[in-house]
Amino acid sequence: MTVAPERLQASFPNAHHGVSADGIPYVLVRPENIAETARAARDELGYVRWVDLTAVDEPDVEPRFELQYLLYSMAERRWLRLKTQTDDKVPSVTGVFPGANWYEREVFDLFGVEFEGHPDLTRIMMPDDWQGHPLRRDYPIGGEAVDFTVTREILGTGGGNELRG
Amino acid sequence: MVLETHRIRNTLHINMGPQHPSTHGVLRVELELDGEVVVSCKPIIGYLHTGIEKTFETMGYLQGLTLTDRMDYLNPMGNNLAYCLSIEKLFECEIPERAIVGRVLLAELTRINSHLVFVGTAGLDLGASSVFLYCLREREKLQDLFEWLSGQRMMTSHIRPGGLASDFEPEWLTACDAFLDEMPKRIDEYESLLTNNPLFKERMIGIGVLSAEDAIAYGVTGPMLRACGVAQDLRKTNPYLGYETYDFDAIVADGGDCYARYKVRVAELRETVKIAKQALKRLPGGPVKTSNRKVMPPPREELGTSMEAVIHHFKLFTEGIRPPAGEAYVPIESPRGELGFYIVSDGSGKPVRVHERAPTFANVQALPLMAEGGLVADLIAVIASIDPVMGEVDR
Amino acid sequence: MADYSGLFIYICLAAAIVAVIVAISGSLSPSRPSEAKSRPYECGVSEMESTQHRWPVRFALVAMLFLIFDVETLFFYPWAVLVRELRWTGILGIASFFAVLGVGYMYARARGALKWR
Amino acid sequence: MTMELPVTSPSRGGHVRDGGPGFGLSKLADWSREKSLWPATFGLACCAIEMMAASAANYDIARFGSEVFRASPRQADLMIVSGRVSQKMAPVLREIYDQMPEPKWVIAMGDCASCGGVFNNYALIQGVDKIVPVDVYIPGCPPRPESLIDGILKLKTEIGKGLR
Repeated sequence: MTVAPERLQASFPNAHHGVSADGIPYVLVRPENIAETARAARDELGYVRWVDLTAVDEPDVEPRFELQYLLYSMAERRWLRLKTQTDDKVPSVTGVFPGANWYEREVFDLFGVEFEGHPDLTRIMMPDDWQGHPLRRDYPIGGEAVDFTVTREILGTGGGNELRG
Repeated sequence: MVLETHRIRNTLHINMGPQHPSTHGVLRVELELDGEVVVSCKPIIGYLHTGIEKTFETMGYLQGLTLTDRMDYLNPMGNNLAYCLSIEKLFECEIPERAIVGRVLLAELTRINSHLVFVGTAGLDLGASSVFLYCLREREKLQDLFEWLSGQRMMTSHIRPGGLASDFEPEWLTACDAFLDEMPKRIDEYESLLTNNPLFKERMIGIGVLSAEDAIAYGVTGPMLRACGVAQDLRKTNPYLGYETYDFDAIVADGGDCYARYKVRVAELRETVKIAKQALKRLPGGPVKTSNRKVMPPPREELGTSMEAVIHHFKLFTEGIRPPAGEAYVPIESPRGELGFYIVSDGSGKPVRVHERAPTFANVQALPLMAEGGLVADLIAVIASIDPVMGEVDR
Repeated sequence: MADYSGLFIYICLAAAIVAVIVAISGSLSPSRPSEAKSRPYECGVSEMESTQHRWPVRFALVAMLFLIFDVETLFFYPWAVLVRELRWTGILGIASFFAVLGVGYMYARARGALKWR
Repeated sequence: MTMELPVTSPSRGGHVRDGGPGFGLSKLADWSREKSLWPATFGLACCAIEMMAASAANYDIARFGSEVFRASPRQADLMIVSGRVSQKMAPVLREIYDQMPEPKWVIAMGDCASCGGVFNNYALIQGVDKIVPVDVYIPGCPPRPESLIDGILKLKTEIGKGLR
C-alpha cells in the first residue's frame, strides 16, 4: 500500500520522507511551508479528502510538538501524512482544507499550539476560562485519589492526592 | 420606568443548548434566527469532554481497550476493532482465521445495533415515536446476544489485541442465525412505517443538502458522504479483515439531503445482515487467539508444562503488552464513517499517544453548511440525520 | 322561567371542583421561588440576551389563521351532537358554514400565508 | 470546582416537608408524588442509551409512573443524571437542577455520575454529588435497565413513606 516515494520525493524535494509502521508514507516539512505542502498535496497529488490532525508531545525533544496531518486521495485510495515539528506557532491550513477548523481548535485547546490565520482560534473542548493545556505530557492527570483503606494507611490521610498533582 | 431603547435587531439570538431532547446528547447549537429561518448556527461541543485520550496515556494497552468501548457507545465493538487493528499492525502479528471472520461478524452486528438506534431516534425526533419502540425491541435481542457472548450488554470489550476474548458457543451461533433470519422482515416493518410516510418525506426530502465537494473538503465520511453520491466505503475502497471476499454492495444515494442519508443507512442495514450471514456461514474452526505470545497469554494448560509459557504469561500480566516503537493508524468503516486509532508507541507498556479519528467530529463540524438557510424544525431533522454520538465527538 | 336549575347546578359544581383542586395543590406544593427559577429556561445555559425585541409579523399571522380555523371546528360540535335530529337542514347549514371558511382557507393558501418563507 | 450545596439537606433531596395542613393531606401528597415521578431528560452518555432501553418496550419504566421524559425542568420532578458530567457541563447541570420546582429528587445513574467511574482525570466532575444533592446512586457501567428500575423503585418507596 505504500505510494512510490519517488513521486512524493519529486514533488517535495527538500522534505524528509519516510513510511510509518502502518504503511502510510509521511512527509516531514518545516512549519512555515505546511500550507503550501498541503495545497500541493491536494492539487497536484490528488489528496483531496481531509482526514485528521493531531499532535504528539515529546517534552524532551527540542521542537516539542509534532503535528500529524492526515489526507486521503479518493482516486488512488491511499492516505498521506504530513508532519511538522514546532514549539508553539504553525500557519493554519483552514485556507486549503476548511475541515481543519475544529481540528486546529482542538490541538490549540489541548496542546497550546497557535495556528496563525485561523478564523476563530478559541477553546473547543475545555471551558473557556480553563487554565493550561491538558494533553501536554507535563500536565497532571488530575482527578482525585481514590480513598482505598490501603492508600490511606500507607500515604497517611492524604490518600495519595500528591500523586495526582 | 424609562423604557431603555436598545439596538433594534430583527434576528433572535437563542441557544439550543446541551440539555435538549433532540440534540442526541450534549451538543449545543447557538442559533441566530430571523423568524423561523436559521440565519447562522454555531455548534459548540465539549460538554462531554472526558479526557479519554489523556487517560489512555496513564493506562496499559489492554486496559485502554475498555476506554474504547465508552467513546462511541453505540458502536463499542467497532471501536475495539479499530484499536486492536492499529496495535496488531505495530506488532505485525498474525490473527487466526476464525478470529478474523468472528470480528467481521461482531463488527456487522454492532453496525446493526447502531443503525437501529439511528432509525429509532430519527423517527422520534420527527414525532414518530412508535418506530423507536420497534427498533429498540430488536436491539434488545441483539444486546442479549452480546451479553451472552461477552457478559456485558454494551461495553463488551470482546475484540482484544490478538483475536477475541473467548470463542463462540455453537448455541450462540444458532441464536445469532435466528436473529439474522428475522431481521429482514423487521426492516420491512420499519420501512413501512417511515420510508414512504408522506409526513416523514416532507420533513426530510430536500432538507439539509450537503454537496459532495463540501463533504470531502470538510472530511465528512460514512453514510453522510455516501448520501452525497461519493462511493467511499472503507470496506470496499481499502478492505480490511477480508471484506473484499464478502459479496455486498456499498450503498450510494444521490441528493445529499436528510432523506438520502436515511435511505443509505436503512439500505446498509440490509447489506449488514447479508454480510453477517455470510460470515456466520464461513466461520472456520480453530483458535480465536493468536499464537504470538507477546500479544496474547498462552492457554492455561500450557502453563503447567513449558517454562517459557510461564515467563510469557508473567511478563504479559505484569507489564502488559508492549508493541514495538512506531506509529500506526488502521481505520475501519464504522456506522458513522472512517474511524481509526492513531497510536504512537515507544516500546514501553504505556502508549505515548492514542488519538481517535472520530467520524462524527468532522460530520458535526459540517452542520452549519446544512442547517443555515433552513427552518428551525429542519435543524432538528439535520441533527438527526447526522446521527452524532457526543461520546466520540468530545472524547 | 324555564327550568334552568340544572344549568345552575352544573355551573356551581364546575366552580366547586376547580376551587377544591386549586386549594389542595396550593396548600400542598411547597413553593420556593429562587433566583434561578425566575431566569428563563434556555437549555441550561444562562440567558443570552433580553428577549424584548421585535419579532416578525408572520408569527401573528399564523396565530390568527390558527384561531379562525380552530374556532371553526368548535362550531362543528353542537351540530355533530344533534346530527340526526337536524337531518338535512343541519347538514345544509354546516355545509354552507364550511364552504365560506373553505374559500377563506383557499385564499390564504393561495396567497402563501401558510408558507413561512 | 465544588459549589455550595443548597440549604435543604441532601437526605431531603430538596423536598422540605413543610407539614402542610395536617389531617393526612401531606400523606396524600406523598402518595401522589410517589406514583408519578416524571424524569427530566438528562441523557449525557452511554447510560442515556441504557435509560432509553429502560423506557422502551422491553423494560418500560412507564409501568412505574415514569412514562414521559419531560424535556423542560419546569415539569420534571426527578433528574436522572445518566452519564459523565464534564467540567463544562457542571454549571449547566446545576442550572437545570435549580430550575426544577420542589419537590425534586436526583438519581446518579452509573459509575461516572456517582463517582467519576473509570475516568479519574481532569475533565470530569468526580461524582455529581459535588454539585447537586443526590438521593439514589446506581452502580454499573452502564447499569442494566433493571438496576435503573430498582433505583427508581427504592426512591419511590422512600418518597411514599415521606422520608425523602
